[in-house]
Amino acid sequence: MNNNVDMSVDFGGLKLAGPVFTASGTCGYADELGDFMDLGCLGGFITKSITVEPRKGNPTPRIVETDSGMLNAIGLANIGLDNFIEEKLPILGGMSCAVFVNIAGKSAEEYIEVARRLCGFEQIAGFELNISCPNVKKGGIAFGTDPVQVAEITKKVKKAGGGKKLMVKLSPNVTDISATARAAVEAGADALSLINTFMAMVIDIESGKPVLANRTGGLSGPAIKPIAVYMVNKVYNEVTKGTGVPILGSGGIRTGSDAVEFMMAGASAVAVGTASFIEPASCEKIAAGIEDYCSKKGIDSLKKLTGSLC
Amino acid sequence: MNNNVDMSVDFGGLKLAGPVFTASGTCGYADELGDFMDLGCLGGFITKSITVEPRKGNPTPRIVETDSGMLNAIGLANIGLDNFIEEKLPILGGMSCAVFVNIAGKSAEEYIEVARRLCGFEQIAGFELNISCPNVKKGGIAFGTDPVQVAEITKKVKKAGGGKKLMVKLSPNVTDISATARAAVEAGADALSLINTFMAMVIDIESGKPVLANRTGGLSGPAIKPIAVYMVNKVYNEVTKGTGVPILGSGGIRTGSDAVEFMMAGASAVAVGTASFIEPASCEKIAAGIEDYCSKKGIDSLKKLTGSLC
Amino acid sequence: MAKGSFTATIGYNKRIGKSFYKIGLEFSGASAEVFADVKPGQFVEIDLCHASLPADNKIPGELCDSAGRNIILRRPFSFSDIAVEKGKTTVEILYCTVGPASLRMSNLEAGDSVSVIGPLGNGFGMPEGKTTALLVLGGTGAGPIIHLAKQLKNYPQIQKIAFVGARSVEDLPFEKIADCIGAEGGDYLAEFSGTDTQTFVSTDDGSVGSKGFVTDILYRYLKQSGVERREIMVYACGPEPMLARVAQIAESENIDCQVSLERRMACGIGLCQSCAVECKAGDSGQSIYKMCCKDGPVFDASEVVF
Amino acid sequence: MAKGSFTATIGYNKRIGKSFYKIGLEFSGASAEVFADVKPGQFVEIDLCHASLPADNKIPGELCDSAGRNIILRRPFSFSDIAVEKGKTTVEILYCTVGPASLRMSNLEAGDSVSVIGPLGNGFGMPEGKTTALLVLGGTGAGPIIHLAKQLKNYPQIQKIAFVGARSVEDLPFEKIADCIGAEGGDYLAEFSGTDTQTFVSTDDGSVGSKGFVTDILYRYLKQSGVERREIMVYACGPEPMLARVAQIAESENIDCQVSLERRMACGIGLCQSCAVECKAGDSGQSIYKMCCKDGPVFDASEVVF
Ligand SMILES: Cc1cc2nc3c(=O)[nH]c(=O)nc-3n(C[C@H](O)[C@H](O)[C@H](O)COP(=O)(O)OP(=O)(O)OC[C@H]3O[C@@H](n4cnc5c(N)ncnc54)[C@H](O)[C@@H]3O)c2cc1C
Ligand SMILES: Cc1cc2nc3c(=O)[nH]c(=O)nc-3n(C[C@H](O)[C@H](O)[C@H](O)COP(=O)(O)OP(=O)(O)OC[C@H]3O[C@@H](n4cnc5c(N)ncnc54)[C@H](O)[C@@H]3O)c2cc1C
Ligand SMILES: Cc1cc2nc3c(=O)[nH]c(=O)nc-3n(C[C@H](O)[C@H](O)[C@H](O)COP(=O)(O)O)c2cc1C
Ligand SMILES: Cc1cc2nc3c(=O)[nH]c(=O)nc-3n(C[C@H](O)[C@H](O)[C@H](O)COP(=O)(O)O)c2cc1C
Ligand code: FES
Ligand code: FES
Repeated sequence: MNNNVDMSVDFGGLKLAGPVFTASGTCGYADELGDFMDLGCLGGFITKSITVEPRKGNPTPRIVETDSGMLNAIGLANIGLDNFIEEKLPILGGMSCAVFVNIAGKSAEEYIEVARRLCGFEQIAGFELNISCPNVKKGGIAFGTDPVQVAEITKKVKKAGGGKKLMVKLSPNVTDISATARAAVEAGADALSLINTFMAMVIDIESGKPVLANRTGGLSGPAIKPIAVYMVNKVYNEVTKGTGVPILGSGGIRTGSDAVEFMMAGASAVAVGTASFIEPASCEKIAAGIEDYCSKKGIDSLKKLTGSLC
Repeated sequence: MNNNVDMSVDFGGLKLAGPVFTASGTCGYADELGDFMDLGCLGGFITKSITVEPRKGNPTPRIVETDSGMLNAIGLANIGLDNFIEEKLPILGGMSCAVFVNIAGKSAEEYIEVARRLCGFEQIAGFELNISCPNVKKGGIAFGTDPVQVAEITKKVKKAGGGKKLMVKLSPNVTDISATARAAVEAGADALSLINTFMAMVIDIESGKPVLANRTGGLSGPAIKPIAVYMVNKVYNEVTKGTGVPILGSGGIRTGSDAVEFMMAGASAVAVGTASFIEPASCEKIAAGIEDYCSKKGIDSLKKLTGSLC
Repeated sequence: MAKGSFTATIGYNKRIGKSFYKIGLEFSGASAEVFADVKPGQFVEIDLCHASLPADNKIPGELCDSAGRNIILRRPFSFSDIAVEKGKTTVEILYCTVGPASLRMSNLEAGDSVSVIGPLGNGFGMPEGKTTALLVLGGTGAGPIIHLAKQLKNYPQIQKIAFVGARSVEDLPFEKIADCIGAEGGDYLAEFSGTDTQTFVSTDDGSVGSKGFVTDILYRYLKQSGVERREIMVYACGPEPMLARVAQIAESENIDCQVSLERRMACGIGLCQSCAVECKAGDSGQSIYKMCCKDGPVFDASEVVF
Repeated sequence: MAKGSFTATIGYNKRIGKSFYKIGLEFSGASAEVFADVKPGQFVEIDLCHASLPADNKIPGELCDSAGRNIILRRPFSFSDIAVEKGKTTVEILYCTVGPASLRMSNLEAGDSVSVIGPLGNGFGMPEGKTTALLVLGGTGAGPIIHLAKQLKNYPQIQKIAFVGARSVEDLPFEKIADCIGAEGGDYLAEFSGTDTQTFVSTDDGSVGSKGFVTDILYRYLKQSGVERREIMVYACGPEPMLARVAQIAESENIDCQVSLERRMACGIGLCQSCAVECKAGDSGQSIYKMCCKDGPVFDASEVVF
């Protein structure tokens, strides 16, 4: 550890101990990761998407690997709001970092219900609004591609969520991500999270069928990184710069250098998903990498890194 | 060669000797490839984008490699219409496959001008309309994301192009690629070509600047393949199936198996770009791979492969 | 026995058939202890992303296209044997080259090192209170079953019989086969020698052993066997259709049965929920998904929805 | 000498400094003939995508993050030497580990094979009609210049002087340096011995040779030299700022000068237009882009816009 770099992040008014988050749906409930790294390295932890009712998720196969990436169609499998409150909230209470609960649903009402029921719990710092999941038939991505709907649902959940921070997770499957970003910010989002996965498909040519039982899935991993960096930079320049609304950047981050790229492009913090599957200590290594970089470059605070791209 | 597979393709009324095209901007003027393979393996050859005036293209660096992909920002460098007619058309006349001239421009008038001037040449089978190039400031991608503009330019160029086949190349940087596909088909496109590259960026964290002189570039290569397969399948199901309008599928095709995936998804033929850089004989190997696959599976005609996904 | 992320050194890596190999992973220091008491059916996740591909002319034609895929995920492999010395534990994996990762694995040489996460999963339960253990295996399902057979030497009073199936003789992942098959009282397979296990072999094409499915010889055996059903434990590992049939036989005969399942796994440690196994939710007629990597890979056959 | 796609066998691959290596690529059969008469400055495109990375602990810290990138493109490398035997041609490449491909290259072993496209590019023009050849090199620019020095043995009547620059002594890509530097009449570098080439070394930090830029010693040499300017040919290879300064000196002194340029190349054979070099379009004051891979990599210094 280098003591000369201030690794804390002001995340839309929330003080984080560090810039690295676990990405939704990729880190269980943190307990599994404890065997591989010190969870104290995390700035934030984002849960798997929670819906009002428990969801079994999609049949198997749910994943398939592609060149430098993977498709997933888990289908928002989760234990449902009641079980979450009973079984998982207590575990999350023990975490030292900011906990965000990722919310998904089939209708605006469902999103609101989850936010309303959870807003009283202290151990929750905020919500991440998943309006960009490509793996559910109804809802999900439909909300995420239309700026009008993005604004509407953001407003409603913000209101239902009491004083909790609201982060809106944007879909990259759009013509202009600045349009949905702007809609969310103007509707009161405290932070933006980008990007979610790309709609994609892999075909098994032996059987002539899609590999995934769900037919399509969301592409994540290093393959999408350059598109994600571009989108973060675009939204930073066109929407958030100067507003104080932070961006949580994600999409293929595997190393400290990758994270620095996202921060230069405009992210205040980064989320790590697929990389944790390959190396369960990724978050810790990435945090250390960012610190190393700053220390070598004489950057004493992460604020100076965000948006520093010339 | 297996004589039991009919490798010819009915491509919107054009009879092709095989299903493999070179993708625009990735195979020079074919002469370079002749050192590495028998050009007779090609079903079609697509030229680099041609504009009315010569274009120098972007400053260097113009490319950067990413995980399983690459970004390019060549900037439509080309010798211009006059020089093309004088120097390159004679070479292309010697080719046995169908030659498509890829057209780009800053305004509808420029596209029309190129089509008008070239429509009299016998050695040209058709045009590929590049309304999806992410590397030019004006025009290009702007035309490609708005269905109304897509329809308009398709109509105009179709009219200007005499009897030549018109293939419209779609941008993947859209919320719903079926919308632009439908616009092109309804406006009279004889074929669709998808996909072009994704807007993307790579940052050099040592210098804090984008690697590419143009800042952003288009992502191609195996990294994008699963998104491309998804988009081809979507357009096939939602737009072209039953219309007789063929799809030229591309995006990360490297092997015969990749090509079969695209054809099952709905492509009648495939274009090979980035793979030719790695292996200049890619087109030949891919064509042989498709034939092998068909022969093993007892598929006697490529028509049966197109859209055969269960 | 806490799981973790470790570096293993390749002790050996030898080809034992058309596309089968045995690789020895050596662990020393703290990891030697961690791996000293792995159970049959448990597995490791190996990072093969930065290993080299075999030379083009050594890649089987049907794998050429997929071989070049740039992989990013680890791969799960279970054990076929274990040797514990002082300060050093060697686990053996029996594997088959089927794609980019296993091809890279086949190109590793003694002395190379790989990153390994493990030991993972639950492993087979021991046949406590049983008199007979029936081992059913197909293809690369051989690994964990061979490991199990070796472990069952600790139960000398139990009768052990292995039923080994494959499409054809060359799909049998054993070092010595053809010349010793068909001896009195069953077939002989080197891997089961010394484990006091009788073996019966079947191949779909009859190229060795009896012709037909391995589940057919299991079924015939049970039909003529007088052993009390509740004294038998069936262990099975292999292709899912084979496991489904074994589970069906076990259910109809009222025999306890454990099956080891495979799923595409992104993480192997419970992070991603990619390895869903559909299981019966009590007697409700409904089903839930359990995770193959954490709740399995060994499941009680009666709980799995095949 | 038609270019093509060939398989080369690694003859040797040895480390010669902090991060420099020399690798020998052996060609036999038809390819031996193709490569028998390569010119200094020409290059090959090597496919290193499926070679293995060195073990983690052998990767320099600053390359750890980029090392894991899944590469898909070939890499261009020029030659530092060539040896022609009957039926076998060995070309040598002097290279530096700077990223994922060169790290993989450093892990190749004798007997491994790689796919190679070449020979590519134009190469240096010979100093016909000259009396003096000045060779200027920085960093890995050493390779083609060493190759050139060896070729210039065919011009015994010409005086050859090499100016060698680097940031520091450990950035000099030579096998024997420190103990022999500073001998009478210039510095001694093993690679230039036997080529009848006098050498002068400079380092930015003065750790060996004279302190300063290599272009300073070139400039000083020219200032005190009485050789007719039109009898001199300057050859330069190295970092672009060094080449720009060399070009400037050559222009101001009215000396013929050839520079070998590097660009990021996707194909190396003229397909992609990625390797643009800005060149003067006659005297119009305008510029055009030439392609480094086809029109170069060696350019007349006077035509390049630096
Ligand atoms: C718990 C567990 C234990 C295993 N133990 C062994 C073992 O001891 N020996 C052995 O040879 N293999 C074992 N496997 C299978 C092994 O993990 C795969 O063969 C390997 O991942 C293939 O990787 P690849 O890149 O070579 O091929 P890929 O290209 O990944 O796969 C090749 C083919 O196999 C299929 N496939 C890949 N992974 C799986 C999977 N997990 N389940 C079902 N189908 C799959 C794919 O559909 C594809 O057609 C085990 C799998 C699991 C889940
Ligand atoms: C004609 C030609 C001949 C060459 N000959 C040699 C040689 O003899 N020996 C040798 O060591 N190297 C040579 N190079 C450079 C060599 O190609 C690169 O070092 C190699 O591609 C690096 O690959 P990598 O994956 O290890 O690193 P990368 O990650 O690809 O690159 C590492 C760093 O080098 C920079 N870089 C990469 N390629 C280039 C390039 N072409 N031009 C400028 N900067 C680049 C990148 O910006 C990056 O910062 C030559 C290049 C060319 C164009
Ligand atoms: C297996 C898997 C499950 C995921 N589940 C969710 C989810 O439940 N909710 C959500 O908002 N995003 C989910 N995501 C998306 C990730 O949070 C992340 O946005 C995306 O994977 C890009 O980051 P990466 O490339 O680092 O993985 C999931 C991703 C993966 C790979
Ligand atoms: C270096 C390069 C140059 C390209 N130039 C053009 C072009 O001039 N016009 C065009 O329509 N597409 C151009 N493309 C896009 C390709 O034709 C193709 O659509 C895309 O690269 C996806 O296919 P691939 O992954 O097989 O490369 C270019 C792509 C590359 C990599
Ligand atoms: S493989 Fe990730 S949860 Fe089982
Ligand atoms: S590298 Fe492709 S044209 Fe030069």
